[in-house]
Amino acid sequence: MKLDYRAALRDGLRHALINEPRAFLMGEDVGAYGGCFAVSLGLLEELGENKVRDTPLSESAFVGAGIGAAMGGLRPIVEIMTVNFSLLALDQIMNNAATLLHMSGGQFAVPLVIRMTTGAGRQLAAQHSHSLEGWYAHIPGLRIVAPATVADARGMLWTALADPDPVLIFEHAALFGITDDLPEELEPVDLDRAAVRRPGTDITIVTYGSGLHRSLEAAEVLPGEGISAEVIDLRTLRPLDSDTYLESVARTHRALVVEEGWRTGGIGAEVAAQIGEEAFWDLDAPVGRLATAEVPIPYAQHLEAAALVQADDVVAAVRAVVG
Amino acid sequence: MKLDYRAALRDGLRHALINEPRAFLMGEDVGAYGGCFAVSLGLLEELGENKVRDTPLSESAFVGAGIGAAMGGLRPIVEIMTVNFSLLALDQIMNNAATLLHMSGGQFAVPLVIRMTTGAGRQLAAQHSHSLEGWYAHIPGLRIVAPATVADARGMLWTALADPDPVLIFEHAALFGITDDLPEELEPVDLDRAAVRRPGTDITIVTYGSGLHRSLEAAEVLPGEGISAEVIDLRTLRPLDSDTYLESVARTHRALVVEEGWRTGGIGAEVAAQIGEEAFWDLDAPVGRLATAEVPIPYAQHLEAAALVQADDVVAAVRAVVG
Amino acid sequence: MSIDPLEGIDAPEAVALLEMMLRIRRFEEHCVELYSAAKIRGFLHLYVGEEAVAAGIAAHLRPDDAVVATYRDHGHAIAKGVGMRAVMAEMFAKVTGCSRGRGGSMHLFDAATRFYGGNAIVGGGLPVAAGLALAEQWNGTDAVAVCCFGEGAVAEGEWHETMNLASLWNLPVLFACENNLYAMGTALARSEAEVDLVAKANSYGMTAWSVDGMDVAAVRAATGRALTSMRAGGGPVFLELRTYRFRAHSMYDPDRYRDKSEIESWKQRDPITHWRALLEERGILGEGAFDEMDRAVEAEVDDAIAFAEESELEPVSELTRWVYSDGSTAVASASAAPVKGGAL
Amino acid sequence: MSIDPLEGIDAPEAVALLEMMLRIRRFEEHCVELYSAAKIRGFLHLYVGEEAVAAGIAAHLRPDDAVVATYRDHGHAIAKGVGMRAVMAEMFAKVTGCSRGRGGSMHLFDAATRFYGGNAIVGGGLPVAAGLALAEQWNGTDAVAVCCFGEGAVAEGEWHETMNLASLWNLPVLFACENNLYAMGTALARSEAEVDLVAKANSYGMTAWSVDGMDVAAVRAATGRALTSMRAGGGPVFLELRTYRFRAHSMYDPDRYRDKSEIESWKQRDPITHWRALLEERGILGEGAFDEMDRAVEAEVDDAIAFAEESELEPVSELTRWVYSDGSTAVASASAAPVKGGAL
Ligand SMILES: Cc1ncc(C[n+]2csc(CCOP(=O)(O)OP(=O)(O)O)c2C)c(N)n1
Ligand SMILES: Cc1ncc(C[n+]2csc(CCOP(=O)(O)OP(=O)(O)O)c2C)c(N)n1
Ligand SMILES: [Mg+2]
Ligand SMILES: [Mg+2]
Repeated sequence: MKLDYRAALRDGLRHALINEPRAFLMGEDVGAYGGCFAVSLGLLEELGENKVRDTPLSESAFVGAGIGAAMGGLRPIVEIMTVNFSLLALDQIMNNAATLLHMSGGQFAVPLVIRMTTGAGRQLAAQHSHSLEGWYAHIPGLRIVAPATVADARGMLWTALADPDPVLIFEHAALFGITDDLPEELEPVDLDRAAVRRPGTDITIVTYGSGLHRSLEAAEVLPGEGISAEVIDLRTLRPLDSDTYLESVARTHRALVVEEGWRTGGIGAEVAAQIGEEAFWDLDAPVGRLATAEVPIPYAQHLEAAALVQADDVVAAVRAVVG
Repeated sequence: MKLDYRAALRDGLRHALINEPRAFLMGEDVGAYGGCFAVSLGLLEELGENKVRDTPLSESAFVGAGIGAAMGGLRPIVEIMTVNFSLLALDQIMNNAATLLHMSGGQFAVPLVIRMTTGAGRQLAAQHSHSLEGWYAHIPGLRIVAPATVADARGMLWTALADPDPVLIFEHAALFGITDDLPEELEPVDLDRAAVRRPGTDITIVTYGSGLHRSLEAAEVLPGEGISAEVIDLRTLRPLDSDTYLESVARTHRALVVEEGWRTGGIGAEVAAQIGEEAFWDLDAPVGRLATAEVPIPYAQHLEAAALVQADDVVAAVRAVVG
Repeated sequence: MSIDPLEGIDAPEAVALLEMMLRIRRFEEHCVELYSAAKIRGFLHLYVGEEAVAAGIAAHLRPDDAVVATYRDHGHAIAKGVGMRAVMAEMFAKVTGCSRGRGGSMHLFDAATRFYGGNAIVGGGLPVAAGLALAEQWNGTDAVAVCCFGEGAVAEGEWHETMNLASLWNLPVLFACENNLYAMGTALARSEAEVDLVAKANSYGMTAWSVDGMDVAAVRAATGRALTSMRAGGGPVFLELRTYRFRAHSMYDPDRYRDKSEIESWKQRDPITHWRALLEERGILGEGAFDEMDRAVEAEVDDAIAFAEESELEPVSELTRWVYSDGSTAVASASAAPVKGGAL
Repeated sequence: MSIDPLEGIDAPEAVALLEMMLRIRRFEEHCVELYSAAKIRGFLHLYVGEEAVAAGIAAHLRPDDAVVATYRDHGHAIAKGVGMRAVMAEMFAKVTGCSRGRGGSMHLFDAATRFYGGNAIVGGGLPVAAGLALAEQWNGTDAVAVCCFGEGAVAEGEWHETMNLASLWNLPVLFACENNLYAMGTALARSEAEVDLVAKANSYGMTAWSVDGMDVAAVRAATGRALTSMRAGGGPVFLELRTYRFRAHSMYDPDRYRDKSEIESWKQRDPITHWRALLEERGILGEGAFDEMDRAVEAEVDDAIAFAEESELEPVSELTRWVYSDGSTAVASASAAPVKGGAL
């Protein structure tokens, strides 16, 4: 069946709420409003107040309550409208969700799923355009995933819900319109493996989320310049499936990391550093990095576009690496 | 005069409060208690309630109030007891302090200094042992500095206070005891340049904070194995003074980054990625990275010690890189 | 208690209040069209129906008072005196905009009028306003900081922390809570265990009143009372301004969560219609005067649109400028009021 | 109102309350020595003087009730039933400790007794407790969550958000606020504009009482009343427990901010001394009974210390275990109460 990213998210959410009796959704405007991106539209009416809970504007409290409810035996799915507001809940995420299992000597697991949208590209300006998933990947104890495809948008939640530990799902707000043909049956997604979205031989592009689409666009035109790019979608930013990209780099001898977050200390830095460490002798050229300009994202379209990675930038960066 | 790190911090703070009429200190227990690390001991009595302000336990509010006061013409020095609690103020730091100047089209600068202790090593367990300064270095708009020496502990604040933009100073809680002989006159510290703390020829160790001390210890014993290590103290984690370490690597052809933060996406990843990019053809070996084990820091001394980078680890890592 | 609504308001001011509300209304009506025409992008949150709040508060503000608002900030910016041209150009993302096109609708800034944004994080502006007030207190001025926010923000931890800090330190902040009954789709009673916001504010030892936010005279009077006290060192005041947004939360909002009849009944209380009727009834506004005013306002908006249209975009080469100060920072702290007070 | 302090407390329970307080007291007195001897490291926050709170609350708790505490958590852990051996071994950083030596004094955990820590971030445990209560509500049990925290936490945004959420959703959480007048060196009046904590709690529409936290019977009675209501679906209750810590905030604190005379006057109200005197006066505790009890308690502490001394450290090879679950997680959610309720 034909689904767009939003409908796929909704389908995955509905499936999870129905098939996991301990699961419920809570967050701001997930119920009466239908979700700020209409992902949960209709679910309150269908499933009731116990399964779909509107919360006050209290990010720290309802994320923390999710942690407690998870330890208490439920399987909360907490929605933070967007990553931008997750900063208000960071203490709960880092000091509790990510920490309690280890700190309690293995006694208390926190099977919590936190969903949020991420990313720029819609002229929402600095405070509403963060891409912090790569930054969150710094934190041990969390699993960080980022669906870039319609299939992943549908299937990742179910896998995440089965994870005994906290999983943060970063849904990209600029991908809601992409569509795909999916089987009727929901298929859980393997969260342990990166996906080779396009095979190639001359360079390995490591990316995720919106970067996947820019990279695939670039990979379409690169053959015109005689360059065959392999495009890898990380899917899970923590823990990183380094085997997949290292194996690829061993074949291509060149790599470029494409991300939407800021460059300094982003996930691109980590992947580039790893490739530099593990595949040093395989490399024929320095690993390239392409990231968002290190600025608060501006409102103006031309400035925002200039700040973000575009397909052209990927083409140019590939050229520079292969050059 | 002989000063320890704590006394140096106090001297720098006192100097700043006295010589910048617009400056004041605010934070939890900076006044009546004397500062949780006794850094501000005596300053309330000496300088009065207007200059030294105890705040309620409200990290977000008093950091945000510092932002407003800075925009209103003052020069607030906000103390967050430790980096661990700064997560509660992260929205204010990222969405306001780091963003307002750019987002207002250059109209409103935020000349705010935020001081906090960082680091592990005192058996305070997971929630009290974070080293997040490298992580904060991800954020455009902030300057991140980390005094590793007594001189820097004394002088950095004054330079930071003269900065028109927000500066976060990360003081290391395990360094309070180190001492040095300093001139009577306080000398401001150049925050734009990394410092070569020990010259060497065979490998460049890039580090900061507590890592500097572990690295210098290692560099003492390495000559015994015929290895001369150059040790660079970054001092400022954002913006990075890459010239200094790239110049060094061009001479030594080998590099190791030593940090106390977690490895994935840490400042070490950034430095290693940069060296891999900019000095690829200079490198005779992969850039090594040494960081804290990716675990919440445990209380038990032997486990904490195992999680943190020790001088021995530096020696072993240097050997591996030089190998 | 039936005080004359015009008590203390002379004719020119009465007219000015009407004009201010009308300017905000017409400005935003055009924004809707311009949004459909894709001249304005991003999020757009309209203030239509709530104009009496911004106009009533601004009536008592001085140029040296500071204002912090939310993403729903056109009304506050215009009422504080930010030029319509600069605001419209900002929505058009032009370099002549009040934030050089970097902020857009949600992030209007203006140093000249001490308008400190336009903050798109619910609750995010509250501590900033407290800090601005602290600076005034420290400097020994009688200027104040006004913080406008919605009732949804009351649930946020930052509201709580700031209310306490402001009260504890006796800071001259006016907490102007625009209670329009909904935070996006969430009705107050679905998000607050205690819906009496005045009682909540009182629990911080803070003076607080509930005010009819559809009545510009009531807002003006309450603000006047609050500011007089604040300027004399009486400490912060919390105003609950009971109002309603006639439009959806933002242009993205299908407005499924409100009854049409509820919306209609509030529209009967349109602050502009009522104030106009009163002024006409009292003969302050003569025959045809409103239409004339309206034409002038329309002309001002048209001029702003034309200005915005004609303006340039900021060159892309400037993208990374002002991530850090480069010495050119227009305002700010460097040139702020000379330092008074301080213990040394 | 002079109710007999022993109202509703039979002799064995009266003695048990004394014993519980004494166990906590003696345990901590030894901790001080062990800290000086460097057997215990890190931060150590003592509960000495506040024992009536934990003992009085615990008197009404069931094994299936959950407790969340702060860094000052020895008393709560012991009162909830965590074994002294496991607690002491934790302070010794041994693998036999209740957190395998990973948490230390500030982070005691015990799945068996539903003790959810030991949270060292002020306010950090509050939302977690609300979530634990939500799980009970969802599952349709009559178990509750108890959250103990200091009055300093009241200023934090997380307190505000959690109070509202718990009240709004009618969650069975007991907010046990230990008002010992100081947050580190900051006296309540220096951090709160409104120092009446009951009034603050009431502003969330929550039932709240102020209780003499030096009187174990008063704490027990108030808790009983609260839990009865909560178990019947009456929603959260806030208790202000007025108490005092006889010692400094932590072993690092030179205690410069309190008058010696203030400390002395509170010591006159030592909850153990008073309860003992009452029981002796009433003949519930006979001649020599206290000393006998004390000897037994000392023996228990000695045994715990010996156990801790003899225990092993966790092998370093286990350092990275349980950053993620490996299927061996002792408790938790998987084995929690079977799911009842839910809309489907
Ligand atoms: C911290 C945070 N959480 C969520 C949002 C998304 N959001 C934007 S406006 C809004 C509703 C706010 O309602 P209210 O405070 O009543 O103001 P109103 O829009 O009614 O003027 C929400 C939830 C946000 N911007 N910031
Ligand atoms: C968020 C946060 N800020 C600051 C601290 C440092 N700190 C630890 S205990 C404490 C005082 C807390 O006082 P209170 O809540 O009254 O509890 P008490 O120690 O009196 O039992 C402070 C400030 C912290 N642990 N967490
Ligand atoms: Mg509202
Ligand atoms: Mg206290």
